[in-house]
Amino acid sequence: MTDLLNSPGDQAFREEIREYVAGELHPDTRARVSRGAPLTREDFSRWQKSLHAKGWVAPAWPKEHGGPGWTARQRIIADEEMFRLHTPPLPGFGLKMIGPILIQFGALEQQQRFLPRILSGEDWWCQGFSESGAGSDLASLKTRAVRTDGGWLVSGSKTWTTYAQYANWIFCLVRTDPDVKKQEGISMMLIDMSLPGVSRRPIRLIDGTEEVNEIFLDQVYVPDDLVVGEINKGWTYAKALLEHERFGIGGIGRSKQLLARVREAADASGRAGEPEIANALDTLEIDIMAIEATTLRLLAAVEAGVKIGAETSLLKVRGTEIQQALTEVMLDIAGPAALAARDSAGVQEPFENAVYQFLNWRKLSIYGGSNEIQRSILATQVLGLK
Amino acid sequence: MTDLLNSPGDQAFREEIREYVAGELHPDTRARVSRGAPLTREDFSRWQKSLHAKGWVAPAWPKEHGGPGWTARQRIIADEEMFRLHTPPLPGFGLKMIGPILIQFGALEQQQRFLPRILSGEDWWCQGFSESGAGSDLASLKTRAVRTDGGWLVSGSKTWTTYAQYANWIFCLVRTDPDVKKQEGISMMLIDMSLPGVSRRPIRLIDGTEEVNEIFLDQVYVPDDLVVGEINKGWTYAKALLEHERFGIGGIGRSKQLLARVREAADASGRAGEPEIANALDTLEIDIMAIEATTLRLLAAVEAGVKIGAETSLLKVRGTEIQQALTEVMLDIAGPAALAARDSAGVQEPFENAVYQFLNWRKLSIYGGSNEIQRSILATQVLGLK
Amino acid sequence: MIDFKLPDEETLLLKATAERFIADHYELALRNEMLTASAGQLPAHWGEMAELGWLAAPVSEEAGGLGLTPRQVVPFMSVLGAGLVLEPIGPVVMHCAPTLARALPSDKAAAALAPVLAGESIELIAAGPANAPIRATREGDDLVLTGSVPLLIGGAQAAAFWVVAECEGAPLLVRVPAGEASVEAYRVVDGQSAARVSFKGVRRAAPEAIAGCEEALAYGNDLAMVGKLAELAGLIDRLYRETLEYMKLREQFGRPIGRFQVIQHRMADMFIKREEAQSMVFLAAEAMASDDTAFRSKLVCAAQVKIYDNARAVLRDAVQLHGGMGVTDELPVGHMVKRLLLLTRLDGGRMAGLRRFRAAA
Amino acid sequence: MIDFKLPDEETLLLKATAERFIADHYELALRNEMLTASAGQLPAHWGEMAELGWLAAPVSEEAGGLGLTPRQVVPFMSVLGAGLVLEPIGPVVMHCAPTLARALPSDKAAAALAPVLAGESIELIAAGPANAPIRATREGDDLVLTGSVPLLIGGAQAAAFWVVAECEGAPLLVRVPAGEASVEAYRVVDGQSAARVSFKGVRRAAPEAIAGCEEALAYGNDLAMVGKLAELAGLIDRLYRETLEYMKLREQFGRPIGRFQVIQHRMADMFIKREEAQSMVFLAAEAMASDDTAFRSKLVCAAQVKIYDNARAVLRDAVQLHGGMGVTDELPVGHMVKRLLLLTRLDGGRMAGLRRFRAAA
Repeated sequence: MTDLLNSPGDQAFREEIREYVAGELHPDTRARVSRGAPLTREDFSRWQKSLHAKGWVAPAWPKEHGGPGWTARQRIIADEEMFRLHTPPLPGFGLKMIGPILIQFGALEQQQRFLPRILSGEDWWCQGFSESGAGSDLASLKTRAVRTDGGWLVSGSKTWTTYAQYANWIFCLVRTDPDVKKQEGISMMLIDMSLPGVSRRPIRLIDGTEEVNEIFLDQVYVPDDLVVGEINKGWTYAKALLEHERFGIGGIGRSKQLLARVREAADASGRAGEPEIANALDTLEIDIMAIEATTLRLLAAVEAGVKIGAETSLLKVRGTEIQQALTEVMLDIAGPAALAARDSAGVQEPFENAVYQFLNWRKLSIYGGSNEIQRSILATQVLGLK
Repeated sequence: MTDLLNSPGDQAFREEIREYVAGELHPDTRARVSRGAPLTREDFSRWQKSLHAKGWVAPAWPKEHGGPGWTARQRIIADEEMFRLHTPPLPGFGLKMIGPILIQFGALEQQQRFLPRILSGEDWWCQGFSESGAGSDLASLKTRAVRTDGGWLVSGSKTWTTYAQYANWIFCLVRTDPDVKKQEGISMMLIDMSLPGVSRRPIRLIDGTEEVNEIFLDQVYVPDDLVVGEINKGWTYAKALLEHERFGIGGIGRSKQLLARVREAADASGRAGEPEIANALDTLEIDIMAIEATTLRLLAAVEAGVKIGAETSLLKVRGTEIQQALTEVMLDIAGPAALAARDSAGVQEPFENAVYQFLNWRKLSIYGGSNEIQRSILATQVLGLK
Repeated sequence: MIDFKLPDEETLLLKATAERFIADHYELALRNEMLTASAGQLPAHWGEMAELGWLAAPVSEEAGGLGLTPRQVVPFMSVLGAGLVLEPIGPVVMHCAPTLARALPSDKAAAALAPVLAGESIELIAAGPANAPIRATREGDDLVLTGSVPLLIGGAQAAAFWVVAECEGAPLLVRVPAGEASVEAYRVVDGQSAARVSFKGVRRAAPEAIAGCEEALAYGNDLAMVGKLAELAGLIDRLYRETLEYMKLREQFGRPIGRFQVIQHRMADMFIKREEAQSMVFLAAEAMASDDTAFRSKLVCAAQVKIYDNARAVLRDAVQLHGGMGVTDELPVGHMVKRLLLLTRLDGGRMAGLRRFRAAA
Repeated sequence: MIDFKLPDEETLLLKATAERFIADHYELALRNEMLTASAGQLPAHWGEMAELGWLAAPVSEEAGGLGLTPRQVVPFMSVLGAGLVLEPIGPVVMHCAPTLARALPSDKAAAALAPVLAGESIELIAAGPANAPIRATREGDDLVLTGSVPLLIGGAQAAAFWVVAECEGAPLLVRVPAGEASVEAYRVVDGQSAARVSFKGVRRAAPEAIAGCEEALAYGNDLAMVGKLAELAGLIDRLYRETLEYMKLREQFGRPIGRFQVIQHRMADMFIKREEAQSMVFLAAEAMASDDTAFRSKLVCAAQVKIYDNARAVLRDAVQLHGGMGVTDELPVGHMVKRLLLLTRLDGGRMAGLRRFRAAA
């Protein structure tokens, strides 16, 4: 689809990215990404190495911590090009979550110890926020840390922990004071997953993959130097996280790549000209433009010093609605051609992952603050309805 | 569209109706109804006379009070045929509201005094429930009745009073006890609109018509024999009203007539074959079938002794959604041809009332319990979510 | 004539046996076990289904069946669909058997159907896609069949196929033993066994072919659709009920989430969609009794469009309202969703239904 | 190049004068008074608009205008649209004047536009519907114009029409004084004055016609669309703000209705639609600066589709959430709704926009 950012400078920057990616991206990885197939750990780590070598692995980090020093506009372009070129989207638990938290709130020793290993991929982080009893009501979490000599003993369980099977570290929200208002007794801790007391149960998802897990913590010892910032301030840090890279939550690059893939499938199956298909795809292309234009407009306002807060929730809502709609149009195009089980003798290209992507991406409107939560945030924090 | 009720008996009944209507309906009235134009008082009263002469004016009334003794199935067919033949839908304030209330709860003298005049059209009733401060929260009404010798003095105001300009009687909900729970201090009274203290202000609607009014009551005297049923039981009677003719609230006959009109317009303008128009109209035809089938299914359950309660709210929700969607498709078909002001030199047939009907019918999802209220009723009373 | 009388005793009995069957055999863990079998293996409970008389349900008594009406079979099929059965009950009971019972004179039908209704031989209607029908050409006294069916539920388990073949502009129905076709077995997304079935110059004696079967094929296709819609209506109903239950149990922010107004309205909409689906599947079943084939087809297509639409919407909301649990394989909701996806996409979907609706005068 | 810088000082100044103008002249009661005038009467405040320099805003300086960019004019047009002005400001300022400024060499443009920009002569582009264009045929040295424009906003108030006529496969632009056309005045639903304008064999000297004006016409059409989208974005914004205000004030069941979760989410959606509309109108205005006409047209059409869709949705919810008050003529919401209806339906609507979007490579 049309590039909105197409000044000569933009074009040169795109060219630079294309050139590097062309020389680095492994063809197997490229093929899996382009077909919407599940990715392997190798796909991610190989690609992280390439990006790290070039200094591009953490687009939004400050330069002094290893970021590339790109402008917001460049970050948008880079995201778009990376998706367009079918590079694998690196999991954000280290690069977009705990990394930025440590940069903002971590102790100097924590930064020095962990940040380089996040950039290099040496450490793989996972996130221990959700609990099975809490869901959208994150602050009612029950995992408890009890004071012990020089540290804490943590017990409880976490769930929806994506890629925990690959991770060696987990950052957790735990309750350190049960006697105060629920948001005020929470701390953030860094836990080595090889410690005794840490165990894992994979959760089989609706699409047949096992990318998420339950994590059990049984009297796991966390020394004081692995607590992030101050005790009982964990909720503040978690909230700050939601604001980090908040302009990226529209997933514009991802949506554009998916749109391109659906258009290719429509062409390949000879159905691109059917009015219902054509209208749906054109409308979704325009929907993507609208959130891209909104992202750019909000960014311009921020750069001009206007304070933008929870408005970005709209990017999450619309972005995920668009992506889910695209996976559904893909199924409309496929018809029965998408119905064979993955990897079975019945699969038909280019629809071999269509059902599974449709199923897997139902999560987009659930995790990271469900779309219902996002609408409530907009209504109360932006519109002042309370 | 397809008649679902088409047994030989059904067909004979349809024929009987067609024959009578053909001989009675005034061509001017027919023309106005068929074009969606506003109707005059004369249109209504002339047609009421015809129906009354035949004994068909109150399909749902018991035979002993003047109803035709039709089955539920016949009432559905009659409604459908009447709409199809472009008869004017008679306002229901007498025939479908206060009439049935008096039959169920009124004193014998009230029945003898008022029912025949409702059937004949000699009395024109309007409804005094809504107040400008109350809206959907009907029970918080403020019009007060104060006890006086042999009756009550009523003061306050009512709004959204449809066709009050034609009416000589109004039935009102008024507060007779301000000191109890709000639903428990309300009574229903019958008020002669020619009395001193009753005055009226027309409200100009968005479509330019003045079919609704504000009614002001200033110390209006209501003798005890014009109170319906018991004092302070008005809320119960009003609620019973909502259950009367509840299977008619889907407005199936009305929707079918409108669909036919929109299809004719699509044909006339040569746009019936455009996929977007054709898909929208076929989908709406199926939507109408679905609420018709649901109406029949619920009716069959009632006849078999199953208790059906607030489920019928779904007919109101879907029926009004369909009717509003149809007025919008009409505008899509019309394009600029619908934009001239009513009765101006620019009007183009068959779209001369399209914008006004679209605007006027926005009310369908607001009045009689807004669709938001209906969904809450379903959720709490049928689904048990509370 | 359309009439919405409440279900009679036979209907309720049949439905009750289906409920018992599901309770006995289709607990989620047992079902997951069945999924590990190879796609070509015979269906686990076929014999029991035959014994229960199910395979004969909507076949006329003259042809050896029970002579139940479509209307009587709908609640039964709804239970099996919502119960996620893996046996090819729809393709055999709602499609193949009733089609043959109409296409053949009753004595011949009874003979042909006997092993099918007894559960000894799984036989299926095999028709190519609309844009690539199977062709029959005459060579001497033989017919030569060429073409394929990319996705046939139960195809890997069938003993014979009744091929719908186009010959000189008209359809023929030709029985081909499975051994003479090329059958590539695989599972579909909801775990059912299926196959790509190809006919590469299969030869049959011409007199064996059944001609003049258009009406029977049309009736069978409509009935098969009613069966599928019954399954979907059952799935919609169960998704609605399980989601409602979850909304009452699951607590967030200190109260059951079903107390939040947004959830209440979403559930009200799901209830409406469930009611509409129930109404439309009965309407379609009633229409099957009509002699007016255009009327029948119009109502079946209307039900198809409405139920497909409602199924998709209910799928989205059932998963969303279940939150994280909705995207796992650990609750029935995830499995129901996959079957629902399959059933709404085995044919041309809502658009194909809408076009046929338009065409039925 | 697309850039979303915040509005500059000129933009804000122009917008502020528009706000003052609306506050002074367009209080609802004053506006209702204006509606009682006959449709052919000259617009009430045209002279003042000219004095404020508005008529010259987006015309190049060489052609006698202020040379403001589309981007600078958008907020101004939004204020006038939301303010429900009855003067034909869009057709003159955003369509006719900038089209002429491009179609004519700048000295001629300056001469032709002088009376228009001074407010002395209301002149409009008059193009027939796509399927019934106005035709020009040559007769000797004359052109003979035949055809009509069924709905031309401001048509009853114009002193001259710049007719877009098809002649031998290419468009010509021909000025026709209003006296030579047949003008049937009427009001449209939102109260604006309009006319059916017909040309029944109108004769003009051939050399007067402007040929080679395709590019200017395309630019003018796109700019007129941007003007209309600016009005719509303004209307959406004001409907959103008034509805939000009402949700905070109006009480039901003992609390402001804005505290009900269902209302909150509906308002969140209205906010999203308003933000998208703001973004898209700026995107379209920015695209007007591009030399790549396909790019420009694609973005303008995208904005059209999105803003039309959002306008319709906002209309529905703004009325619904206002309840009974939403369907009266007593609050601004009812009047805004009618203007919004008009603006989204003057052309082929979303479908026409989508088709042009598709066609723009």
